This record gives sequence, structure tokens and C-alpha cells, in this order.
Amino acid sequence: MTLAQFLVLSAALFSIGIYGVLIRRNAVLVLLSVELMLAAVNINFVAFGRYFADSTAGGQVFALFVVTVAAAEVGIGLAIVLLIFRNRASANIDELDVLKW
Amino acid sequence: MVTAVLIRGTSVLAAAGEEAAHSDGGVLASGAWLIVLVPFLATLAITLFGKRLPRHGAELAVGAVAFVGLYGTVLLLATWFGDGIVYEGGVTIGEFGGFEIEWAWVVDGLSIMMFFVVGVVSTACFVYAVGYMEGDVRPTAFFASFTLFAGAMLMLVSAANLIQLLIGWELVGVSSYLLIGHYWEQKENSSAGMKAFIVNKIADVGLVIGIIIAGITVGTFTISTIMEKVVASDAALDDVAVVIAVLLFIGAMGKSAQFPFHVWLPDAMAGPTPVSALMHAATMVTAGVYLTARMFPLFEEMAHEVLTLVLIIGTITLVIAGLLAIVQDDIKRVLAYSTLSQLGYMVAALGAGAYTAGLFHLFTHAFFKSLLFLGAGSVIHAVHSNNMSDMGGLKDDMKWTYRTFLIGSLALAGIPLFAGFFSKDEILAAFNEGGYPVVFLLGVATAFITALYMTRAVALTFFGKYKGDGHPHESPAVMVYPMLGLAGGAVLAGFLNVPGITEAFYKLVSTRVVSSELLGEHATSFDFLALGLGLTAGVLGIVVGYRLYMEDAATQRERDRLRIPVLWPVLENKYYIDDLYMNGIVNPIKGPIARFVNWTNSYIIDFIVNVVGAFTRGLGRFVYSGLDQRGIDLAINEAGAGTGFLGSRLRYIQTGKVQQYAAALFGGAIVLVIGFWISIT
Amino acid sequence: MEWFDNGWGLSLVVFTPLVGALALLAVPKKDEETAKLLALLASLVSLSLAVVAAFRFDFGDAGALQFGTKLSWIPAIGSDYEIGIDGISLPLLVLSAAIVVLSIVYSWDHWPEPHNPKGFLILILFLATGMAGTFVAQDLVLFFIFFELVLLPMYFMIGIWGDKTKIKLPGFSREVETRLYASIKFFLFTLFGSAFMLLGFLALSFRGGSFSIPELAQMGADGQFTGTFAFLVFGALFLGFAVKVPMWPLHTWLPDAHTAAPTVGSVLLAAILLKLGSYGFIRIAIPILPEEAKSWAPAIAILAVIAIIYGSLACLAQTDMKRLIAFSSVGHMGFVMLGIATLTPVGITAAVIGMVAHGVITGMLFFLAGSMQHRYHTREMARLGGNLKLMPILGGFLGFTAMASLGLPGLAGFWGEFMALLGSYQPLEGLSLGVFRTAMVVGAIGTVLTAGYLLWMLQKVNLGEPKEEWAGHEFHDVDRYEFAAWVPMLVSIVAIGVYPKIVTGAANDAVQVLMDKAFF
Amino acid sequence: MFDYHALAPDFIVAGTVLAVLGADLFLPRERKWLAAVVGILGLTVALIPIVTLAASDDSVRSMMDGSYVIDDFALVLKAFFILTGYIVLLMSVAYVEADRYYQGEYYFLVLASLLGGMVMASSRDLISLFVGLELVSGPAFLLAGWKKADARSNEAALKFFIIGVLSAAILLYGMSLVYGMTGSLSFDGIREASASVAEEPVFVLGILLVLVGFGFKVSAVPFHFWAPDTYEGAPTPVTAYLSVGSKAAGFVGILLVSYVAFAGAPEIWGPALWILAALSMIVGNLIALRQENIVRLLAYSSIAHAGFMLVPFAAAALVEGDSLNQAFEATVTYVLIYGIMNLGAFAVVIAAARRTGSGQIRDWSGLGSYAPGISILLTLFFFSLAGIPPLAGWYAKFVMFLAVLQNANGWTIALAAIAALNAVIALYYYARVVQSVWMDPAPDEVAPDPEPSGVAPSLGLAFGMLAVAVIVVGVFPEAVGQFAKAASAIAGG
Amino acid sequence: MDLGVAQNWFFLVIGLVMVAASLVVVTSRNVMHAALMLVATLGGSAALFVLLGAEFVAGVVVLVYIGAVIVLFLFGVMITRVEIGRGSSLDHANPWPAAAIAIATFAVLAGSAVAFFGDAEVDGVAAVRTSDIGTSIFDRFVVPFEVVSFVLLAALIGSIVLARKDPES
Repeated sequence: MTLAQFLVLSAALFSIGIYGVLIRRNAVLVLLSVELMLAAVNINFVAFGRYFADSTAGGQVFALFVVTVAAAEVGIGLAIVLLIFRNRASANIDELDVLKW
Repeated sequence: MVTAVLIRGTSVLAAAGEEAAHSDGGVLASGAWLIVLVPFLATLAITLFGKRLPRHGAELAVGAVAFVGLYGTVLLLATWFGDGIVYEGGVTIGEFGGFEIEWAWVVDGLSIMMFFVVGVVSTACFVYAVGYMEGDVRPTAFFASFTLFAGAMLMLVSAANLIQLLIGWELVGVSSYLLIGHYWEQKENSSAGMKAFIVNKIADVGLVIGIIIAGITVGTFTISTIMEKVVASDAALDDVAVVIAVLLFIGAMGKSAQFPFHVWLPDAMAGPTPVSALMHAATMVTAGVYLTARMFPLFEEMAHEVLTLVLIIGTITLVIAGLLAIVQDDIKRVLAYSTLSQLGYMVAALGAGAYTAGLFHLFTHAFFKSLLFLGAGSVIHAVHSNNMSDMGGLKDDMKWTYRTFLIGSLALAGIPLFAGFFSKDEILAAFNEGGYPVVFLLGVATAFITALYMTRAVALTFFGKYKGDGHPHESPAVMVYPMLGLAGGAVLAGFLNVPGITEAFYKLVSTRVVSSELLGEHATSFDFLALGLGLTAGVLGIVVGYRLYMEDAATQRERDRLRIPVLWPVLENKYYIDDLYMNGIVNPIKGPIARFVNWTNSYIIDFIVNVVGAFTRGLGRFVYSGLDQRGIDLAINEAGAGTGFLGSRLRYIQTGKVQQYAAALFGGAIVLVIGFWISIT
Repeated sequence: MEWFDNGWGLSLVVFTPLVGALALLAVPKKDEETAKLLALLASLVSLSLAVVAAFRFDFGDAGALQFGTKLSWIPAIGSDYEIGIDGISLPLLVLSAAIVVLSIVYSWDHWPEPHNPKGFLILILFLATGMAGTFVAQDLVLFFIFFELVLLPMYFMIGIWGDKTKIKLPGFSREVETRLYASIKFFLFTLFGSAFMLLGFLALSFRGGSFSIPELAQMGADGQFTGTFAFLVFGALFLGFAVKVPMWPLHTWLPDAHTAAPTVGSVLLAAILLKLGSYGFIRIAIPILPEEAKSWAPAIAILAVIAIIYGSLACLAQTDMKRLIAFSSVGHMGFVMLGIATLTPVGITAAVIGMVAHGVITGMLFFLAGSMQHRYHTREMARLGGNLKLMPILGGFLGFTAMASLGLPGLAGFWGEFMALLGSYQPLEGLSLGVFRTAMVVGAIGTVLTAGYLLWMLQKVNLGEPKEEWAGHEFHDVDRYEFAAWVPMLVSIVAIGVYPKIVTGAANDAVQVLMDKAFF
Repeated sequence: MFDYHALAPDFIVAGTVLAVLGADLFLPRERKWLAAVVGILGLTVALIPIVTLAASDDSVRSMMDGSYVIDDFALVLKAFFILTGYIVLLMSVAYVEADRYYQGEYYFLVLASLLGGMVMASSRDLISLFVGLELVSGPAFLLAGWKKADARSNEAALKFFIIGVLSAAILLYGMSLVYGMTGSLSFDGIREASASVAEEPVFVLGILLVLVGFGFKVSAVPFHFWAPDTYEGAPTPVTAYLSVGSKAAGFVGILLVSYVAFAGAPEIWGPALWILAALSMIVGNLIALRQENIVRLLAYSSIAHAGFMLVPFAAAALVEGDSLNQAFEATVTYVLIYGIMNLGAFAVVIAAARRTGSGQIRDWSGLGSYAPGISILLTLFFFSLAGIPPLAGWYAKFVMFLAVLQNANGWTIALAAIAALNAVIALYYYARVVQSVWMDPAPDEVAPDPEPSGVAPSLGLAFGMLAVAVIVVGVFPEAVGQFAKAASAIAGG
Repeated sequence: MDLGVAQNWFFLVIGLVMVAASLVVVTSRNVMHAALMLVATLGGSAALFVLLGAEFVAGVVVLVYIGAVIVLFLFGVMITRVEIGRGSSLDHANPWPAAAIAIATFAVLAGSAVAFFGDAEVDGVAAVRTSDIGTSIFDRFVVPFEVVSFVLLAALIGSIVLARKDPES
């Protein structure tokens, strides 16, 4: 198994995540796409970890931390989305442009 | 008790004079700075306390000038009886780079003569002014600026270095502005003052640059050092000498109202008559002549060609001024143009190398011209109008004014026994000997014209019937006595330099450096040809004048009116068939030519000056609103507004849609990366 | 008085007004009398110390820095609190302290709209510190700080107490209040200049290794700063100082600032603020970059002469009296810069005396214009006229000062102009004679134009009959405070005119030393 | 293995965070502000070990084989964060209490975010840097949305969150690539390995993506779009914290990453930051010219200042070897002084907005006549931001220009000229506010002063400290200069 | 990648599944499908981790991500009552700019990776034992570990405050 395979795969996931973030109108789906991007990063880290097989397993530890932080982010994200939903009865983020110019 | 003081005073003065005559000036010369300082202190005193003094500060003014007159006379006598004083003193007041700037005064023949002239004539005019300015709206201001003028003139003539000369020069200019514009309620008077100042200032540009070049090439501004360099024919000075001479002469032309710069003098008559008498007859206008005289060695030794220029300018001025004088109706303008003409004589004399003759004429002219002005002043004072058409027949009402005015006119016309004869004759002699035939002839012709317009003036003012309203009466004593004094001067002044008998005048014009052979040129004996021609021209002028104006003076006004329409020559012939040849020659010259010259003068030269004024104002408007407001300022405002506009446009990239921000985030990252890759590979 | 000589004296001259200003903060706004007295006291102490410095000044050795000190201030960037004065900065220091005192005396009982004497006095005292500091600073950073310290007070003075009429501006659609436009324009212009000046200072400090002006001058004299580096640095310094002088293309802020500023504001602006720029040239630009100064000198001379002619012509087109005086400052500062451009002792001494003279004369003119505006409530010359009839003393002063302003010999204005022309006939060898001699001739012609517009202004304002609208109006002539403020200035105009050694005594030797060090 | 003295500051702040949470549990509703007092006390206590550490001789104490280090840089920055926290808490007390928000949790989140910053200051490897960054951002997202009822605050929070998370993702991707190229997570490891791979496109990609991640944090253009909306929407004390605290954390990140991790490849991050700096200054200043809302204006002003802070980086790229620390020192000085000025500016905004009841500049006209105290302070801080001596801002700009002109070449001179021009443009909008406050006429009916004594006591204390700091630093810049010089020892040489 | 080796087959299958699933996540009209497909993707990534010998991380991913995060999303979807089923378009009208950026990113990332790493083999070296991860977390990265706990705590409390319904006082 070559390292490049994993990197290409993670690049694909990352790009699809970006597409998802830019295209989706509903905030929750945007969060989904963000999770996708973070998953891609995890693949990268584990792949590089394995490639170097460094003693401190830096890659995998980093991946773990990314997972935990992602979980925290999702928590925060959903809290904010709920807040917006309660005030505007809709979670579409392209209607949110009161603050501009 | 007063007599005791007087005796005591004279004995002290005599002793000082005696001592000054022999030693090199002694205490008198070293104290000469008093001459300059006293008038200035008087000016300050008048401005500060004048209002509270009983006679509005006139006392201070007359006192100061009288002191200068007395001091000048003592110095004159000391030089006359001694062998000439040459003294220089000074105190340093500042240094700029290598140049020492000092307040310095020189006491030598030339300056003593000027002290005397300025002192005496000023005293006369000041005393006269006390009477003339009775009931004036602001006498204190008048006497303050009048004393300032006297002080400035004295500083100018006593200046030992070119900078102090320039300072005196400009102060004289400013005081003439103040005095001409004395009645500044009417706009024309203040414009006349302004015109005088600006024209002088334009000419002063030449003077300033001349002084700068001289100062730098010689290394110092002290005139005596410059003259030593001239005598030693210093090489550096030699190649700039012509430029300096021309520039200095330009300055002189401005002040002495020579040909192109003469436009301001006739308008200067707007000022009160004592002013015209002192400044625009005797002192201020002679400043230019004095400067040329003071720097004469430079002209003579190094810049000879410039002398011919001086001659030409002098001659032009003397001729056209004479012609203009004939046609004037305002008596003061007649005298103004007459002054211009006489100045032309002095300048031409200097131009012809006749140093002593020119200055002698200056000396005598000061007396009789100021006398004529005072006379005209007392007539105007009585008749309350300047124009001769409102005068006439004042012979018997104003006896003393008539007598003194007559003496003045005769002196001016150059009739023997009167001052004008001797000085003008010497100039004509100089023209003749100097080998300038054309100038000599023009000089004689102008002598004739001078006699003509003076007789016309006398006739129209004193003979015939009184044409104005009201009843003229003789001027008060305080005005008459100065006129009498000046009349005495007008008579006696001539005898100071009668060729062959009294040649002591050269002592009055010698300066430290002016070499003796220059002085020696004065005529040891009469040049009979010049004498003869000059005399006949003068007498002829009076006769013609008498014939034309005096005879039936009563009908004079109608005839004058008749003369004005274009048909004038035809009418004239019918009346005087027998004088055809003379009238045929003289009157056509007098009438159309004079009127043509007058027309050119007022419609071309004056016109140019006004146009230049208007043009600069227009240019100013263009520069200000065009270049400044709509040019640079607009550019800067546009820059400001532009950035603001840019800001307002850029504001709208903040659309408020978060996904567009995300797009910018990713887009930015990708562009950055691709950009760098391109730059690396 | 040993403490006086080693820096305390000068520091007190500079900082007493600041202490006064801070003390004023404590004084309640209502209690105007104490505020005024306190301000006067502070400025008087500063002036008296400056005069003491003048007397203790060793004129024999005017070239050396005296009363100096050097304390470490910001070691992080190697800048020290280095102060000291020589023959050039002494007269300017005394002038600045004196003008501040006179301004406070002048405004004793007539304050500009919105009535707030306390705030106004605080700003004047801040200005005093800024100005005195700039003349005393011998360290580039210190100079920069004081140079910019002056901006804030002047900005507020113009902005809050300025002229409230609305004007239509070329380039802007809507109307804007004069004072707002003028204050921000003044601030932006000067900041633009000083930002680039700062870059110049920094580049100098890199190459030279220190911020101290004497050291840099020494290095400059040894020719360490040459080539494009020197060109760029001089360009930056030129920009900074030219805006302040103001030199020709960068002058458009001056007329607006003067027309809008309250009387005392425009007096201080004209009398001293303009001198910071030209002083900067003499103190910093020329000694540190002599070779570069030589190559720039013709350009500066040409710009100076343009300023003279341009200023005079613009004056002829003015309808507002204060704006006319402002443009006349552009003209007069043109002469000062011409003097500096010659790079000769004569020229630069002429510039120093020209600065002092212009300070006193134009300051006086602005005082007079302010008083007339206070009485007539207008500055339109068309509506004024016959002032000598209505207020003879004030009219007399105006006439006298106008005469001094047109460079009448015997008064202060003459020496600056004449000696500048004298200098420009024979500039430093190596400078093109053609440019400088034409500059001299054009400058001389400029004096005629100056005389022209000043007399024209006098005729329109002072002479003639007063207009009918003032017929019934009762005018009170010069009052006590105005007299107290003006007499010293008039006396100094005559004194400098009659005895220029007052200024050149100190300045001439200092300039001589400066020039010898820089060019030989 | 654990050097407790070294970790003392972090422990104490962590303790305070928990203490505040605990206190909030037991405090009744109306005395909730006591939680803030606990927080403030905690921070003050935390300052003590910093002083002792600074005083102690051995300057560098590293743990976990170099991934967590307490050196001068860390100490200076930790002190800065603690003081910022101190001021923000003071500013928040009055603000938060007035609107009866969830006070306890609010202080807890602020302190948590501060702790994140402190961790970043000492972290010397990618993981702790990332986690520290997340600890700074997490609470910040929440705080931005704290005014639950206000739709604008929700919107601000969402925008801030989404852009925040996305840039975190980019940062992570960058870090993974850097890890992939150098095989090490610690900065020293990266620096050694980077020598060999300096020119590789992937390494360049990694560095740039990391910079983009931090670019969001310091709101450099074109990653700044979130800032104006979030600053305007969020409660003002939070905005103050965002513009100073979290921005400083971002700069800590950039400083560490550029000068320590990628010290071997300055020719990559130098030009990149040159572009960011130029764009931020120009766009930030231009848009600020026409802003009506004061907070939005300060948002763009802080973007512009981010540009000014990035300027020295561009110069650093052209300097090999030792004198790298001159540029480092310039940025640290600018960050410290900017912190003081901006906190002061926001404190004034809070006071003025409360006094006039609006955030529009037009409504503040004539404030000088009826609220002179606030107006004087406003003038002080705004002109300090504009960089006018004798206020602190001049020294920040001075040092920035000093660093840029260190070695004048075409690029740095151009940047210096842009910076000079922008300083002039910047002055315009600061002066516009001051002009509206002092020179425009006061409205006819002036609202009564809601605050009995003019300004809430806590806000007054904050004002006092900041105003004194601005003037003292302005007159004696050495106060900040020496700390910055010490901190720059890390950069090189 | 030569297909001779069994692992590559596994990789190929898992990779295709993951890409397909993620495409559905971002394009499907039905929110539920999107959420479930995300589960598939994450599951695939866990499988990859196992392939790479990082079993512990795989376990964590399955537990944390799939177990907790996706469930959270489902709750989120239900609470925000997103219209399920046809009709409503969940995307912006114009997808092209977004697609362009995505493709560009992919090109840059994948291209550079392939260019640099070429055929560097991954499994040539012994896998990392889980105990190493343990020691490493509690020895070298103990500070980040503590800090992460604070992140979680802050997120927890903050989310509760924001999400909960205020008593209408």
C-alpha cells in the first residue's frame, strides 16, 4: 500500500467536504460536511504516523485529539444552530445576512 | 535774554565751524549722525505725542528741520572757507556671512551740499506747511510722515554704504507714498500714492540687484572701498561694472522720474503742495541724480558707454517734459513737468560728464523750483482750485506771492542775475564743449520752451481778469516769509559758481575719491556761444509768451478755447499775419506737437502702467482660482474623495453571507498556494 | 546656576507649559480667572527661563551646543533624551516662548466661540511645549515626537473654535463647515509629510547607527551617506519639512487652516509652526546630507521662487483678508527657503532672521486681522473700508505692519529678503549660477508683487470712506490687552530692523560653524 | 519531571477557571458578579509566579522534551493574556450584569479562553499549539452568541463558528502535511528536517495552509470576512476580547510557527505574509473610512492593525540568520501596545454607547460637551490608535517601520510606503470620530446619564489603568520595549 | 499500487465506498440519507485505520464519531425539523463556484501528494502498538490531554447555556 493512496483519498474527502460546506443551505448539513473534512485529516495523520512509525506515535495521538476536538466543535455548532432555529424558525444560513457592509 | 542765548549760540557755532574747517571735520563731522537721527526722533515724538501738542506736532517738525538746516549751513560755511571735509564714521549692527552691516555716515563736499539744500528747503517748506496745513483733517500724521521724509532723505545722502543708501531710498519712497496719499478719502489720491510707490519699487529692483552685484564682487558695501577699487581699476569689478552702472541708473531713473519711469510724478501732485514743493521739486527727485553723482567715478572710469545712455535718457526727458508743461491747465502739473524737464537737464549734464554743472543746477533748481511750488501753493490756498482757468489777475491782490513767483520764473527761465541762468548756462556750455551738438540745440530749444510755459503760467495766473469766484487774498505771513527766503536763495545761489569769479562750488561736490581733474572741468570762463544762445532763447520765450498770453489777457480764455478745436492754425494766421513766420513755426510746434506728446503720454505710457497693474490682478485671479483652487486643491480633494469612494465601494464585498466568506477563505488559500508554486518553479 | 547649564534649564523651558496645562486640568471650568492666571504664569516662567538662557548663552562659541544634556530614554531602539541649543535655535526658542505669552495676554478677555477658556489655554500650553521641544531636541526620535506633538492641539484649536461658515469645495458634492475641512486637511497633510520624514529618520539611524543629530551630522560631513540611499532619505526628509514650511505644491493646507483657525490659533500657526519645517532643513537635512543637499539645492531654489511669485499672485485674487495674509506667508517663506537653498552662511543667516521676522510680522498681521474680524464680524475686504477713519490706532498698526511685511528697510522684514537675494547671487560653489541668479531676479520682482498686494489690501481696507453699513456702528479702538500683546511685537519689529545683530549675533557664527562642518 | 514552579501560572489560572464555575453554583442571582471577583483575584494571584519565574536565573525551562517550554517569550505573553483577561473581566462586570445574562458561565468561558492562549504561548509542538488554539476559539464561538435573544448575536456566533471550524480544518490539513514532510511534531524537529525539504511544493503547501489557519485568527484579509459581522453582533466586551485576546493568540501562533518552526524557510512565509499585510492594511483602512457603526469601524481598524503587525514579517524573510529577532521584537511590541490601545478603545465604546444609547458615530455628536470625561479618554485612545505621539501608538508604528527598513530592498521599501500611506488614511476615520465627539453640535435633548457616577466603578478602574498605560508607554516606551526585546530572544541568534 | 497485494483490494473497496458515501452526504435531498451516509464514510475510515494498524484509533472513531456525533446530528436534524423527503432543495441554486473550488483543492492536494510521495510504501514498517499510544499520551502529550479536557468542559457548559430554553422571566 503506497502512502499516496491514502493522501489522494483524504484529499478527495476534504474536497467533497468543502463542496458540501459551500453548497448546503441548512446549517446542520454544513456541520456534517465539516465532520467529513476532519475525517479526511484523520486519515492523513494516521497514514503519515504509520509511514514514519515514530516512537511517540505522534500521528495517531494527533488523530485522537482531532476526534475529541471535533466532538466538542459539533456540540458547540449544534448549540448555536439550535439557538438560531429557536429565534428564526429556520436553520437556513443564507437567510442570515442582517450583519453586512 | 533771548539775544544772549543767540549770541552765545552763534559764537559756539562759529568756533566749531572754525575748528571743523581746518581739522578734518572735527567734532562737527563726527557728530554728523545727529543730522540723521534728530528727524527720526522727531517723527517718533510726533507720532506718539503729536496729538496732544498745541500745533499738532508741527513745532517738533520745524524744530528738527531747522536744526538740520543750521547744522548744514555751518558745515557749508566750514567747507567754503576751509579746504573741504572728508569724514566717515559708522557702528556695526549685524553681520551676515562675511558681510558687515553698519549704520555709517559720510561727511564730504557732496553730502554737505545736500545737507544744506535739504535742511534749508525743508525748513522753508515746513514753516510754509504750518500755515498751509491750517485746519487740515490730520496734521499730526502729515508732519510725522513729512519729518520721516526729511530723516530718510538725510540718511540717503549721508549713507556711507550702499545698504544704508538703499534703506534711505526705500524710506523716502514710503514717506512719499504716505504724503501723496495724505487725503486718502478719495480713491484717486491713494491710487496716486500707490502708483508712485509701485513704480519706484519696480525701479528699485534694478537698484537692489545692482547693489548686490557690487557688494559681492567688491566684498563690502562701503562706497569708499568700492571707489578705491574703481580707481585701482580692479579686474573683477571691471567686467561687471557696466551691469552695475546700468542697474544703478535704472534705480536712479525711478526715483528721479526719468523717461520711462516718469509717469508717477504728475499724479504725485495729488499730495498737499508743501509736499510737492519739498519732495517733488527739491529733494526726493534729486536722489537719483545724487546716486549717479555719488557713484560717478564708476560711471566715468569703468562704464563710459552707460554715460551716453544717461545722456540720451536725460535729453529725452528734458524735451518731452518741457513740451508737456506747455499744455497743462493745472498749475502744479505745469511745475511738475517743469521739474521733470530740469531733472532731465541735470541727468543729461552728468551724462555729458559735466559733474559739477549737473550738481550746481541741482543746487540752484532746488531753491527756485520749491519757491515756485510754494507760490503756486499760496495761490491755490487762496483760490481753492489748482486750475489756472479759475485764476488770473491776482497781481495786485497777492503782491508778495506775485513778486516771489516772478523771481522764481525768471530764475527758471535762466535770466541773468538769477540762479537759473548760471547753472543752466553751465550745462549748455558743457553740452557744447562736450561735443554733443544735437543735445546742445535741444537744450537751447527747451530753454526757450521753459521760458514760454513759465510766462504762460505767470500770465494766466497773475495777469488778466480774475476768472474764479470768491475773493482771493494774500497768504498769511507764515507762508510768505519762507517764499521770501527761498527767493533770496534763488537769486544768490547762482553766484556761488560764477565761472571765473567764484569757483568754490567744486569744494561742495568733491568726495574722497572723485579725482580733481573730474572736478576741474567746470568752466573757468563763460562759454559765450552757449551763454548767448541760452540767453536769447530765454528772452525770446518770454517775449513770445507775453505776445501770446499777456496782451489781452482778459480775452485770453476765449482765445484759448478757440485754439483748442482742430482748425486752430487757420484762425491764428488771420490775426497775426505779420508774425506769420514765428507763429507759423512756433505755434504749430507748440500746439499739435505738445498735444500729441501729451496724448501719447497719457494714453500710451500711462495706459501701459495701468494695463500692467490690471494684468497682474487678472493673473492673480487666474493663478488663485485656476491653478490653486481648481488645480492643486481639486487634485487633493479628489484624492480624498476618491479614497472615500473606494472605501464605500469596497464596503459591499462584505455581503453578510457566511458561505461566501467560506468561499473566500478556501479560494484565498488555493490562490495563495498556486501563486507560490508558480513563483517557486 | 550650574544646574541650568547641564540640561535642566532647557527642559524647564520646554516642560513648564506642559506642567501648567496639567495643573489647569484641575482648575474648575467656571473659575476662568485662575485658569488664565495659571496659564500666564506657566508661559511667563518658560519665557523668562528662555531669556535667562539667552543671556547666559556664550555668543563667542555660538556654534557649539549649549545647555545640552544626554539621558538614556528608549534603550530598546537606542534613542536618548538629548537636548541642546546653538545660535540657530536660540532666537527661535525665545520667539516661540514670547509669542505664546503674548497670545495668552491677547486673548485675556475675548475668547473665540464656544466659550471655553480653560480648554483653549490647555491647548495653547500643549502647543508651547511641542514648539519649544522641537527647537531644543537634538535626537531624531525626540525631534519627531515634538514635531508631531504640535499636531493635536492645533487640530482641536481649528476644529472646535474654528470658523463655522459653510463653504462649497471643488471636488466635493455637499457643503462642509470650513473648520472641519480645514482641521482634518491640516492634520492629514502634516501627518503625510511626517510619516515619510519618519522613514527618512529610521533609514538614517540604520546607516548611522544612532539617532543623535550631532553624531549623524559628523558622519554626514565625513560623507558616509551617499548614492541613492542619500537621495531617498533626503527625499523623505524634504517631503516632511516641505509640507510644514509650506513649499509650493504642498501649501494648499495653509490658506484653509489660517482662514478657519481662531485668531490666536493662526498667530501661533503662522509665527512658529511654519518655522519647524525650515528649522528642520537647517538642523537636520543639510548638515547630515550635505552632498545631497547640494544636488537638491537648485530644485529647492526654483520651488522657493515659484512660491514667492505664486503666493503674491494668489494674494491679488483674494477677497478674504485672513486668506490674503495666509498666502503672503507662502510668499515670505519662499524667501526663507531661497536663503536656505543657497547653502551659504549669508543665505542661511538670512533664513534665520527671515524666520524670526516673519514670525513677528505675520503674527502681528493675524492679531490685527483677528481683532478686525472681532469688531466687524466679517473678513470680506469688499465690505471693509475706511478703517483708519473708524479705528485710527488699529488702522495705524495695520499700515505699519503691512509696511514691515512688504520688506520695508529699517524694519524686520527687509533683512531676510535682501540677504536671501544677496546669498542667491553667489551660492555655494558647485551650484549652478544660472538657476540662482535667475532666482534672485525673480525674487526681486517678487518683492514688487508683495508690495503691490499689500498696498492694494491697505487701500481696500484702511483707506477710503467707511461703507454705509458701518455708519451708525460704534467701534472701540485697541483695548488694554491688545495693546499689551502688540506693543512688544511692534517694538521687536523695529528693533530687529534697526539692529539685526539681535538675531544674527547668535545665528551667524552658528551657521558659519554648521556650513564649515558640512561643506568644507 | 514536573517543574511545578514553571507550570504555576497555568495551574493557577486553571484553578481559577474551576473556582469561578464553582462559585457560580453557589451564588444567588443578584450577587452573580462575585464570580467575576473570584476570577479577578485568581488572575492577580497568577501574576505572582510569573514575576518569580522572570526573576529566576535559568531563562528556559522546557518539559516533555521540549514540547512545552516556559521562556521569556512565554512569560511575556502569559502576563499579557492575564492582564487582558483582567481588563476584559472588569469591562464585562457592568455590561453583563446590566443585561442579566448567564454571568457565571460567561466569566468561566472567558477565563477558559485565556487559559488556551497561555497554553499556546508555551507550546512548542503542533498538537499543543492546535489544542491551545481550539481552547481559545471554542469558548469564543460561544461567547459571541451570548446575547441569546438578539438575532444579530446569533448570526455573529454562527458566522464566527463556521469560518472558525473551516479554518481549523485547513490548519489541521496543513499541519498534517508538515508532519508528513518532516516526520516530527515538535518545532525543533520540524526546523531541522525542513532544511532538506525547504523547496518541496508539499512543504510549501503545508506551511501556507497553516498560515491560512492562523490568518483567520488574526483576521488578515482575505480571511477577515467574519470579523466585522462578529465584532458587531457579539456583546462589546466579547468583541474587545476577540479583537485583543484571540487576535494575540493568533499572532502567538504565527510568531511561533514562522520564527521557530519554519525558521529554515523564511522565503516562503515572508512573501506570503507580505501579501497578507499589504492587503489587510489597504482593505482594512479603506473600508473603515465610510463606516457608520463605531464597533464595525473598530473591526476594520483592528483588521488594518493586523496588517501593520504582519509588516515586520515581510522584512524578516530577507534577513538571514541572527538579526531575525529585530522583526520578531517589532511584532511583539506592536501586539502588546495594540492590546492596551484597543482594550481602551472598546472600554470607551462601552461607556459611550451606554451614555448615548447608540453605536452610530452620528449619535455621539457633541458628546464632549455633556460627557467630557469619556470624550477625553476617547480622544486619548483613538489618537493613540492613529499613532500620534505622545500616545503609545507612535512607538508601535515606529518600531514596525524600524523593523521593515532594517534592510531596505525594493519590497520592504514598498511595504513601508504602503504602511506610511495607510497610517495617514487611518488617521482620517479616527479623527472623524473625535471630530463628531468634540466638534459637532450636541443634540438638543440629551438623555439622562443612566450611570449615577458617569461610569460604572469597574469600567472606571479599567479606564484608569489603560489611560495611564497609554500615556506612560507613549512617553517612556521602554516599559514595553524591554519586554519585547527579552521575548525576541527565542527568534534566533 | 499493484493489485497483487490483498490489502490493496481492501483499500480499493473501502475507498470507493467512502467516496461514494461522502458524495451522497453532500448531494442528497434527504437529510436522513446524508446523516446515514456520513456513518458509512466514517465506518470506512475506521476500516482504513485498521488496515494501517491503528486499531485503537479505529475503535475510538467508531465509538466517538459514529456512536455519539452522528446521533447528535440526528437529534439536531429532528429538532430543527428540516423537511424530509422530496421537493425542498437543500442546496444553493448555482453549484458551480463551489464545485470549482472543491475540484481545485483536490487537484492541488492530491497532485502534490502524488508528485512528492510517489510510490513510498506504507506497510514496510512494523505497526505502532496501542501501548505506545498510551505511554505517549500520558508522557509527552499530557498537557494537550489536560487542555482538551478543558475544551470539552467549556464546550459542554457553553452549549448547555446556549441551547437551553430560558425560563420566560
